[in-house]
Amino acid sequence: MSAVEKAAKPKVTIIEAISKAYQDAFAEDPKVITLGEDLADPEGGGIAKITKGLSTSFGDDRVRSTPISEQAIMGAAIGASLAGYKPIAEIMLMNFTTVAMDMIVNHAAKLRFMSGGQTSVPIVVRTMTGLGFGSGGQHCDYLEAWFAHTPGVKVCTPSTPEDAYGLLRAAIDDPDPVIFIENMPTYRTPMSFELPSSGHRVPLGQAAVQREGSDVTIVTYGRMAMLARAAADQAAEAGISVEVIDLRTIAPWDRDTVLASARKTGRVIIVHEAVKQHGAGAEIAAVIGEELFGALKKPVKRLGGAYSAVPYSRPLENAYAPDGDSILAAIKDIAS
Amino acid sequence: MSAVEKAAKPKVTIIEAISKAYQDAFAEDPKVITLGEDLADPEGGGIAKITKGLSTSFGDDRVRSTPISEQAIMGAAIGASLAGYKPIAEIMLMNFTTVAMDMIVNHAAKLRFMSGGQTSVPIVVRTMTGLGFGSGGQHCDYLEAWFAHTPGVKVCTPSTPEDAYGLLRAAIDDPDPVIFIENMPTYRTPMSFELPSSGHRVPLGQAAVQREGSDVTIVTYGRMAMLARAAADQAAEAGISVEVIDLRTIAPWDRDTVLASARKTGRVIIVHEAVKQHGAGAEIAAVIGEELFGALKKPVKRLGGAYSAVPYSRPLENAYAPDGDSILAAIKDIAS
Amino acid sequence: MAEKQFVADSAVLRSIYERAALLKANDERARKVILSGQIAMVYYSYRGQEIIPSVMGEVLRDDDTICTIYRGIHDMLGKGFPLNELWAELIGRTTGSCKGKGGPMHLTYPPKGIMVTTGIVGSSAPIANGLAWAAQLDGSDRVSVCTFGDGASNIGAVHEAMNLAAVWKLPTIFVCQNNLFAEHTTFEKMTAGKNIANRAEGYGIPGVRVDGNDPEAMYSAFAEAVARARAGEGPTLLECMTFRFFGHNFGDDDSYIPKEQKAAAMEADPVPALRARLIADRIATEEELAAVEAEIETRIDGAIEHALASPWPEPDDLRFDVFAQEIAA
Amino acid sequence: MAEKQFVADSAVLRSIYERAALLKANDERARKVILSGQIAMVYYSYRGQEIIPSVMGEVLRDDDTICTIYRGIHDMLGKGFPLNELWAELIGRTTGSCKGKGGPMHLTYPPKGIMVTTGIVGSSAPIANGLAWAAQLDGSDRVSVCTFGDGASNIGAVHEAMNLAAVWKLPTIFVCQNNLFAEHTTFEKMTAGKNIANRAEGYGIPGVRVDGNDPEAMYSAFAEAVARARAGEGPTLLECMTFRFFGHNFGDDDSYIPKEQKAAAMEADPVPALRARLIADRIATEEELAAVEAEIETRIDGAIEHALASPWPEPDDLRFDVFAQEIAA
Ligand SMILES: Cc1ncc(C[n+]2csc(CCOP(=O)(O)OP(=O)(O)O)c2C)c(N)n1
Ligand SMILES: Cc1ncc(C[n+]2csc(CCOP(=O)(O)OP(=O)(O)O)c2C)c(N)n1
Ligand SMILES: [Mg+2]
Ligand SMILES: [Mg+2]
Repeated sequence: MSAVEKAAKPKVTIIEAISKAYQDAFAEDPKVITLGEDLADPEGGGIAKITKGLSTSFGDDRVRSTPISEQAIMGAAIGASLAGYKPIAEIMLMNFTTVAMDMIVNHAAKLRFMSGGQTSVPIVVRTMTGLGFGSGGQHCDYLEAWFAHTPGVKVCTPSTPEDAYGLLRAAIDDPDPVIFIENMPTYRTPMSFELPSSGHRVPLGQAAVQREGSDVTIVTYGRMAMLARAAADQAAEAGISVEVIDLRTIAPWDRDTVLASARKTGRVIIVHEAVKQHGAGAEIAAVIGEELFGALKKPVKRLGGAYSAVPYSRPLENAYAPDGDSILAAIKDIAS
Repeated sequence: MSAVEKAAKPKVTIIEAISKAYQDAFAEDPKVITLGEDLADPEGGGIAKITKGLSTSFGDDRVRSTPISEQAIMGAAIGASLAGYKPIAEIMLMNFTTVAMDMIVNHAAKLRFMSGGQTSVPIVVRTMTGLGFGSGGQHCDYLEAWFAHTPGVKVCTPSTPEDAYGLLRAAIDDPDPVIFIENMPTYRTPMSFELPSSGHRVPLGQAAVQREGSDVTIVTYGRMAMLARAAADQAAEAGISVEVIDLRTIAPWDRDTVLASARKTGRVIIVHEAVKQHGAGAEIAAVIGEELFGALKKPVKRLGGAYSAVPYSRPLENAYAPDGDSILAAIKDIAS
Repeated sequence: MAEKQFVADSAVLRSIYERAALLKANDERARKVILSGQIAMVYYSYRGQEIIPSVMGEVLRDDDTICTIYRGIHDMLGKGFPLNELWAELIGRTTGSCKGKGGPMHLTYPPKGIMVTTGIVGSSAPIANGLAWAAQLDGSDRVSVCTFGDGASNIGAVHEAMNLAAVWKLPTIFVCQNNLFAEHTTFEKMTAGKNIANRAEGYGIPGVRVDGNDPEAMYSAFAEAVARARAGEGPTLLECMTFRFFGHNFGDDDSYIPKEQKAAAMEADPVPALRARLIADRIATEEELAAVEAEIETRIDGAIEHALASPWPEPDDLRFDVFAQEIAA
Repeated sequence: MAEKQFVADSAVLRSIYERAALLKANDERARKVILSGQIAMVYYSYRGQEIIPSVMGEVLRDDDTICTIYRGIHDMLGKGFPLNELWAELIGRTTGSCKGKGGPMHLTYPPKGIMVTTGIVGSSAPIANGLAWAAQLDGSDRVSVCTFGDGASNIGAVHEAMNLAAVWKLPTIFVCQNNLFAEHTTFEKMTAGKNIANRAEGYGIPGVRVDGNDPEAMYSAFAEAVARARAGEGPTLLECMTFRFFGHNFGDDDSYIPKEQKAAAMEADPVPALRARLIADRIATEEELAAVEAEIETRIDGAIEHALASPWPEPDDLRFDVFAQEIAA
């Protein structure tokens, strides 16, 4: 168990933390509203039941189930935000953001700039994804690099219940559009956190050094951060001291924290589930290369999803993304 | 004038080469078809008149103007390709691909894989973009990095009439989906090329060393390749020998050619108009960092679009993307 | 074209039943093997919706194509997807039609015209138009069918596709299987307007709401749509009323479905109803149908056995089928 | 609600004319300064379509919002966009409403409810719904208008938006300005169905085709839609028939428009027609109107002068307005 996991007694999971963030935000700010497929209570409070109880507590006006119309969902969120509301739009799975890309990229991301700052779009796009359920090619993509390449939107994803709460609250508070990515396979991972207090925030753009170390730096986020923490524990047994940085916010990412650690260890591994080529790891590796030229002991290593659609069959799905073994192997390799 | 420009007498522009590629492909292969907004002759043969004459010569069945329905356009292209046709779908401007991302990314890119190779999607998505017309935030984006991050699609863009012809013909021949990006501002740039013969092909995945040099390598594509060639000429006057590599195909990109040149010069500048952060340059820089660790003389430099929406006002638009001056300055800086 | 022309005679009704029996048995088996833990997979039961695809399979030719959705195994079996390749794909083996790469949501079998199975709501429609365009270009009278749900009728892609099919007079048949729910949301809550069929008028094409559980009504409506399409008269939108008995997907807590509504629907289960009708009308005997059903069980047994005995793919297989050319190792 | 209720009386007609005269003069001036080379910009003339937004401006309040498109300066001027901020933005100066960052395709002016101008066909519609939802949440009777073209009616976003507005009973008014062309493609060629208004029925909302060049008909239809929306009775789709005189955008070779069609439309120019009517019906005198028009020219002169005298933005401005917080240099 890593330092992070050891901190407190088991109390809350990521999915509970997300629900709690909704509850608290709705209770504290009447401008917070939400919409998405099946979200309201007559529809069961969402496919993961994250918003269960919300429409009953806060009314049908603020919590709305929608038709299957992702463009209409995003448009409604954008429009309401222009009028001073703080909508959380759920685009159920990240692959379905492809249907709403015009709204997100050409509109949400740009309206502040194109209006010269007259309007702003303080929305959160909550979206789920995740490997491991055998759902195949159209339900498990990680598209954070697309959004990170889009000026005007921020992107974040948690790997602990505390961060899930704190990032979501910060995203809701933020005056600009934020893509909040949830890893379904981590929803119920047992972790030892107390229920965060309603004041808890994780500032966007701040990474967490979840484990300190001196030999190797791992830069990662989401489910991969969990695996990296475990791999770091294993590496410690082999005498390798690994620092694990969970970016938490992928755009804008925390260059200072990453560069400081990279400078210290001289060995960097970047890990994400998204396709390796042109993934967010490329930007991070490129910046490290620019900023720490000549200061690294080894070339930056990147681990990412395979260059294929997500496959269905179990052995293929298992081989698709980095796992504990491949992370540990990379640690041993770079430390050698 | 660079070596490339000097080769022949003025004969053909990029836009003419693209038109010619259409004409020849339609004449040679009855399976080649095309669809898009305003493409047929009653509608004037497209907004840039690239397909002018085509529907008259080859019939309304093969050349179809469409409603403004990018999802329907892409779907029709995909479906026809599943039945053995080779559709060229025009998504007028690259920003409008956002409306059709589901079709391109979840379907065109994945159907071969998800069907275990039973079906394939040999389509070309032709799309235009370009800064410099004062069209503001929603008409000039460069989104090649998104597609490069998508396994199953190839991405290419020409910077000479010969390549425009040869790449488009190769894209049409290709058994898989290809995004073919056209830079509107380069359509009519006077260049000295003969009309390519109908057999001319530029294999996808092969970069062109458009100018040899020994001090600095510039890796670029599209309009920026034109500027890089000119900047290289200017640098030569200052005694700096610059090698200009036009990738031509951005995914999959030609690692061998780039790495060989980078190894030779030890100094690499990557230039594209797309937003610098998480742009295609990040992947190239990351790979160079991995492969040529310790072998470079200077950190890789990346020049790209600013981190904002494309601005309207002329001085802002001028400042937005790299230009001849900023490329030359980067050359001088890295060579120093 | 007179609607009366398309009447399901006794032989057709019997054949529809035989298909429906296969579909029903296969769904029951799928839920059984998942429940028993023998096989793990994402599964969207279509139980209750069997008549629609059985009729489609009856009317369509092998060269007619279909684009369907995650809840589409009934459509595929109706169209002739072979059981061995189906089950092997469902459990991710190399002998599956997609070599295990696609899985239950992306089943494909071109020899029977099963061209696309999509997990993205509404996306079957625009692609079906392309197959229809190809038929026009080929000068063939084959038709292109897309199926989708009631929920899908509210997504942009379906609207765009219907308009394009109408202006291009494509031989596309839009089959909306209205099972009254989209995940947990009722049809009425998310779909404005009297019904979905009605939207066809906005595109100037025929739109028909039909009882999709009534084999004769369904046959008449679908055969007419196909005949129109084959004759070059363009697309039709069919809204086929039906119900899914077992919630959105396997494991779904279907408490959002009013108990009485579900009970009434199951009470009116269209497959046994058709069976009873065949016997009552002396179109088939109890013994004959029992024999058909027993043979179906045997075939399913064989397919599952074959699937389970088949090899798993290797990680290296990820390099193939991304492009025609393999990806470098 | 009885349609008769909404009648444009003399004062209203006169006010509509004054708006239309401003719109017409501004368009003429824009084309003139571009043609003369004095100002360079992307420009989508709306000449011929003035009555629609003049009526809208007449009926709407400042707190009612509008989402419009690249061809939308008429909509904005109708709604009260100030000329100085308009012209300065058109030529990219810091005194422009968007500080020169948006330009002609993205003009925005929230004080008059001009919230979004989009260059993406159809995208005004989904966003307008959000503004309408906010009105509902606020308990306000303000309405949300989106305008779009005939071509836009075929894109998915518009369909999704109309369905959502209908199921949520939003105070959204969908104003389709059917000018018979989308770029170079005729309305009939790309749009299936009898007309666009008709599609409303598929969503169970009122759909009205109206002569958008007839101020009285337009007023009656639009005012009724607004009244319905204010009363909580939900959305309306208006298809306003009109014509654009000068092709798709400035410099467009409009040879795809049949000469006679264009000539007839220009012959029926609705702005001078309304002017003549006001005089014939003694609602205004020639002198009064000439004075109004002269004053408009003076205001436009002043706005252009102000714009030309205003400073250009600096490259460093790119760091601002991406986020609320500035981007590091
Ligand atoms: C674009 C998109 N949005 C959301 C989903 C998630 N989703 C999967 S099935 C479904 C309900 C579809 O309902 P319907 O169209 O009625 O088909 P049914 O499942 O009832 O057969 C939803 C919302 C999706 N797959 N694609
Ligand atoms: C999604 C999208 N596709 C294509 C275009 C290119 N385009 C700009 S205007 C236009 C025609 C729109 O016609 P219509 O909706 O009738 O409006 P009008 O220009 O006639 O006012 C097209 C196709 C676009 N801007 N957005
Ligand atoms: Mg349904
Ligand atoms: Mg129009």
